[in-house]
Amino acid sequence: MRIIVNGESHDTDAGTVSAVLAELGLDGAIVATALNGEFVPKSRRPETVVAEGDHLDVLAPMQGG
Amino acid sequence: MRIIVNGESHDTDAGTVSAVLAELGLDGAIVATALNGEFVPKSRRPETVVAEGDHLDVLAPMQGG
Amino acid sequence: MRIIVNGESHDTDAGTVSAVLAELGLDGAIVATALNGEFVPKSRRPETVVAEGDHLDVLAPMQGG
Amino acid sequence: MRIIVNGESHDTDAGTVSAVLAELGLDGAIVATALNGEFVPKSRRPETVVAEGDHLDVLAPMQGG
Amino acid sequence: MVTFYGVELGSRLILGTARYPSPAMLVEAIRASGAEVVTVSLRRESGGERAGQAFWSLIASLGVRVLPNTAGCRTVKEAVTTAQMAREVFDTTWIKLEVIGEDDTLQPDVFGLVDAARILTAEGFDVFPYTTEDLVVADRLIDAGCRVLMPWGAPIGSGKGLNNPFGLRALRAHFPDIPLVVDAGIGLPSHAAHAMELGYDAVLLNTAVAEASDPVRMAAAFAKAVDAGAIAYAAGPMEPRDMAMPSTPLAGMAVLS
Amino acid sequence: MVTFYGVELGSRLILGTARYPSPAMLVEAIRASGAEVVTVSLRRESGGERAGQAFWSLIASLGVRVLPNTAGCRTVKEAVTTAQMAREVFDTTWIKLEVIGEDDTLQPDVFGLVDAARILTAEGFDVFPYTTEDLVVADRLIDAGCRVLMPWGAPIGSGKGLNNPFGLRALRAHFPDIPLVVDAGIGLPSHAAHAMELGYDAVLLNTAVAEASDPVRMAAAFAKAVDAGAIAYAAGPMEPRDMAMPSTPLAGMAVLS
Amino acid sequence: MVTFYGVELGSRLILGTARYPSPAMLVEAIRASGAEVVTVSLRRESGGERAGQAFWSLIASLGVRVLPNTAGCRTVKEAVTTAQMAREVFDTTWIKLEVIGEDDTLQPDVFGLVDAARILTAEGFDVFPYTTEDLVVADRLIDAGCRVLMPWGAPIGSGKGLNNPFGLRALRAHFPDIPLVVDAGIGLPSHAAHAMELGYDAVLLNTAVAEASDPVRMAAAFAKAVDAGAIAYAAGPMEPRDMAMPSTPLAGMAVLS
Amino acid sequence: MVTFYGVELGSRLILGTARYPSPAMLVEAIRASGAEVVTVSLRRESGGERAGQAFWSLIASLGVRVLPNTAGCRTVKEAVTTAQMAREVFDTTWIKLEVIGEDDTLQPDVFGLVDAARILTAEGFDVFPYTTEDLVVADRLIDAGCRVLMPWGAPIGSGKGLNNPFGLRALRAHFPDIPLVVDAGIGLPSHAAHAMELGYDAVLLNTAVAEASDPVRMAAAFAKAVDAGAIAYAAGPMEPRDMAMPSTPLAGMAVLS
Repeated sequence: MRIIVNGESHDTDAGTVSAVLAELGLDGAIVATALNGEFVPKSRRPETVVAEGDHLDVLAPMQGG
Repeated sequence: MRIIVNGESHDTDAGTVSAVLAELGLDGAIVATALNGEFVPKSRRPETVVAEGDHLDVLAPMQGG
Repeated sequence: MRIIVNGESHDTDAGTVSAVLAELGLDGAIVATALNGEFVPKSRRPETVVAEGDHLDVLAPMQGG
Repeated sequence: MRIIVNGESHDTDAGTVSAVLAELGLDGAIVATALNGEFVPKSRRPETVVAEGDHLDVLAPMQGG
Repeated sequence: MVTFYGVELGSRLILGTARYPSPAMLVEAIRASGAEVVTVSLRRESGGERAGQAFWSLIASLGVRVLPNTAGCRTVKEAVTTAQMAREVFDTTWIKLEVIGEDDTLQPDVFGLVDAARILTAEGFDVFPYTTEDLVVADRLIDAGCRVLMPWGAPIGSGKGLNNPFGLRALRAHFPDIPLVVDAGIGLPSHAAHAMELGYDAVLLNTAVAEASDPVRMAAAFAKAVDAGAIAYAAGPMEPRDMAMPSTPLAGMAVLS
Repeated sequence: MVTFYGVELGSRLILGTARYPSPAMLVEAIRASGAEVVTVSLRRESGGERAGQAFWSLIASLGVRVLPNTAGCRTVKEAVTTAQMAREVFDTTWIKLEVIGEDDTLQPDVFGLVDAARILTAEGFDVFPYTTEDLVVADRLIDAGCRVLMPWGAPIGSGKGLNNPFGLRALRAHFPDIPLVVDAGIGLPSHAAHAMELGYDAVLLNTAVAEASDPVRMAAAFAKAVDAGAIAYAAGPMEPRDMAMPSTPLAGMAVLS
Repeated sequence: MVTFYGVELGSRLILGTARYPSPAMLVEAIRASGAEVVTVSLRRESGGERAGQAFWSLIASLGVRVLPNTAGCRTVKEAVTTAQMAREVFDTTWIKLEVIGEDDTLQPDVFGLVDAARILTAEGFDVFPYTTEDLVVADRLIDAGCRVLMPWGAPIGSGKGLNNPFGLRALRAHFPDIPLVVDAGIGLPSHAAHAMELGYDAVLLNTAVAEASDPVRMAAAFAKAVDAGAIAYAAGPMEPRDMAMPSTPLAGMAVLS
Repeated sequence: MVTFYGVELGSRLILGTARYPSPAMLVEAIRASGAEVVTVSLRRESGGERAGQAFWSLIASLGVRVLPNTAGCRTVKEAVTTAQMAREVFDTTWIKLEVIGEDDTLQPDVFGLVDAARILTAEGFDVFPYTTEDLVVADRLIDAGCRVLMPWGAPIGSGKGLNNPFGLRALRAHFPDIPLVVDAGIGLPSHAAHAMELGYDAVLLNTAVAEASDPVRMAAAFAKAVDAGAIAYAAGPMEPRDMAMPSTPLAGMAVLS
């Protein structure tokens, strides 16, 4: 199915946020996730289902003022 | 009965806002009235009943910045 | 002979400041004169002799701040 | 005779700046001297004669901004 | 010429009516100021004094437009009720909306201000909000229906002038089409001229005139200063230069030494 | 009303005549400014152009008093000779004495200035020295016979306004009886009003008017600003307050909530 | 010593981590600043670059406390979700809350700010709100549970310093017991010292260090300036005087002329 | 590192020794300031008190260099004689040359200053003239042999800071190679930092430290502020911007709403 990851279209067979992260090679990474604008805590990523057209944001630490 | 007019206790037999103004000698005056914090338009003064303990404010034009 | 008028070399047969002004077509003009840095009043122009190499300044009114 | 030391009248038998300093108990002190407004270097105090009515200033280090 | 809620005015000075040495002085000052709009207020009237009646007949005789205020109101409800009463008494939809949030600086409560502005515009008032230079608050007030904004220059009655020219300049830049009035804090004509040079449409002041040694002459001074600033803004001021430039051309200078 | 060397003037604005887009614009600007005194200069005249003759007939037609300057002079001798020539050409004992000490800021050479002032007053000139806010220099100039002082606000043509209000205020305080004119650096009407609010007697400017997009309107703006500041100074401004004071009395406020 | 939400800090300088020429320069600048708290942000991570991972290991190695921001958020929801994500990633309850209301000046949206602050404090966050000098907004933020306030000095990245010292002073006077941090707009050490002399508890800056020609030395300069201002405030500065006083006693002066 | 007449100094702060609550406090303040040069004076000594002897042994014990002043002198002769006496007593060719021209503002008499400077340099003194920001006076002082200039920031003891930053900046720009010291008027560390950020080489102050509630801590504050400003000047500050720039890059921002 097609979802939007960090604003870009992404083809995936993964069913959960955790699985998508794994696909992205970010499973080990220090990141935070939000699905359709709602924060998804790390603990809930395995059980959080991703559906067609969902927007997933994967954010990591960055410089800031 | 006792009502509060412009913050001061006032004994009255008047039953309406109009009647109270007359008592105060302000019936002809250019004033605006509020009963218990609600504006009472001139047109509605005759029918607006004043009850024991009501707060009546009678305001007139004044210098302002 | 050669003199310097307003910073520029000038050939003249005139012997006085008045005569030089006449040559320049400025005899009637509203100007003030200085010879070698000294003010020459209008009244003294006829008797003020101009010599080879002298510097004559002829100034007129101008915009100023 | 009478001289003025630091603005105040002073009776003295001393004939030189050095002698006056000694009288004042300032011979050992770190001071500079001026007689009638002229600086008198330390080396010249013994030979510098004080006369009736002279003004002697004896200055020492002080706080300054 | 400035336009507030469809009303064209020749004078860009709005004058307050409080704190004058005498009613006569007030009248003279208003005349000297050339103001076409003066601010007024509402206060409790007692049958005995009837001070308000006397004041009102005085103002009514001047043929100026009045802008009633809600001075001293600290809540939305107070401000709204005061505005409703003012509309009846002064027979105008114009209201200078003050919702005071802090007693020392008398600064606006921008939260209450926006709420009250929304209610009053819905009731058909033409709201002149006394606000800060905050751009976001300005946006909210315009959303609420305000078509004039009156940011403060400095605290009411302080006479300090323009405490934040940068903020006032940014407000002007972001709202080129909304009439902007510097309200409060102005102490000297040069402050008023400065506000107008920033591109403001008008100035509202009271204490600087009323508490001058000679209020009438001071009113005249402010009238001139406001004109001066407005004309200068329209006339396109020179750009300041950091290094000096001779104002007298040096070409053709004599060499006299 | 200000008096320079016994001459009473109604206008407190002295206007320069340089740098205008056209002679016509210059004439209109002078008229709009209400100035009764304009500054002029002397430059080399060529028989061909005779530019000076044309300029002079223009100015002569306006019926204003002229204040010739010694602009660009860098030595006492240059300044003195220029003043002598100016007196003859313009038939006035008035001279705006400039002895420039530095090319970028065009600041006065206060040493040369005092020497030239002494020579010229001895020769019967009425000297208007372009000086700094230095109190000691002011003293020397007065000793030299100057009865007007013209401290700069900022470098000539910079339009920066008053770079040192403290110094200008101190100068006013120390010489209460000498006419003081802020000369140079003024860019906006609010600067001119500020100078007058400090108690100055007049303002001299040129570039701020001549280089405005619309010099004529800007001249009118400055006329109003100078009046405004002068009237305000006479009218006794309020004292600024650090903490706010309500301009609307709170006594008798309604309690509506 | 300043305390934010129960955490005592020796340094009163909070440093941003953005816009440095290189990561190495960033690390050196943080060390030179002596900052014990640095601000960080969250951005989208791609599997390829993993830029965030590298940055984070860099910061983690420094042993400084991080203050994550919600920079660029324009709505309450964005800010709240970003804060929630930041808490998980950075493992801290501290959040620098930015709700931007205007793109050019990047000024706070004080309405969204208060709402977001209320939500986040309810969720257990320690909120550091980026706000204005508005006293009423400050009241609302404190009601919402904020125990630190961070008013701007000037627009983010402008380097203009303190645009409204009067407002900042009033804020300090009205909230003597709340830690106050000037956040944004500071361009020079003298600006930072000035903020501290006003009685502020700390200063947060980024661009002034990151965009200096030599960020590391500039970081050291700000460290000293912040200390200087804080010490001066505690040491009780002299009162400025309008007229001069001799600093050298004149008693006992010689008379040598 | 700054060099005055061939003497390299690590500290850019010169401290006055007058007006301290006690000699002990003076000693501590000097130590806390890190100053390597302190100013001293000469006054009449009486055989009884011998106050000067005590003071001198105190200073001598600190191992700092002294800069004697001619404070209070109003004529060239007074200043020259005082300088001659100071050279003998303090055994130094350094002299802070003050020729005071006006009693209230204690401003320099620039005429007497230049004359005295010429005489003293001819006698082998290293003159540190207390002057104004006047560029032409600066030129004359350099012609007279001065290799350091000390323009005032504001009147001595006023604590007003820098009354004319434009003038001080121009002085720096025109004399890039002469050590410049802001002497007098500084009241707060931010003033001192500002002076150094303008590119000045050092700051001389007294009252701001001596009359602080805690002179010793204030001395430490100024030491840091002077360093901060000097380092910042060398580190190349950012250019201030009129419009705001985000300090956090927006690229890669999440869209969470």
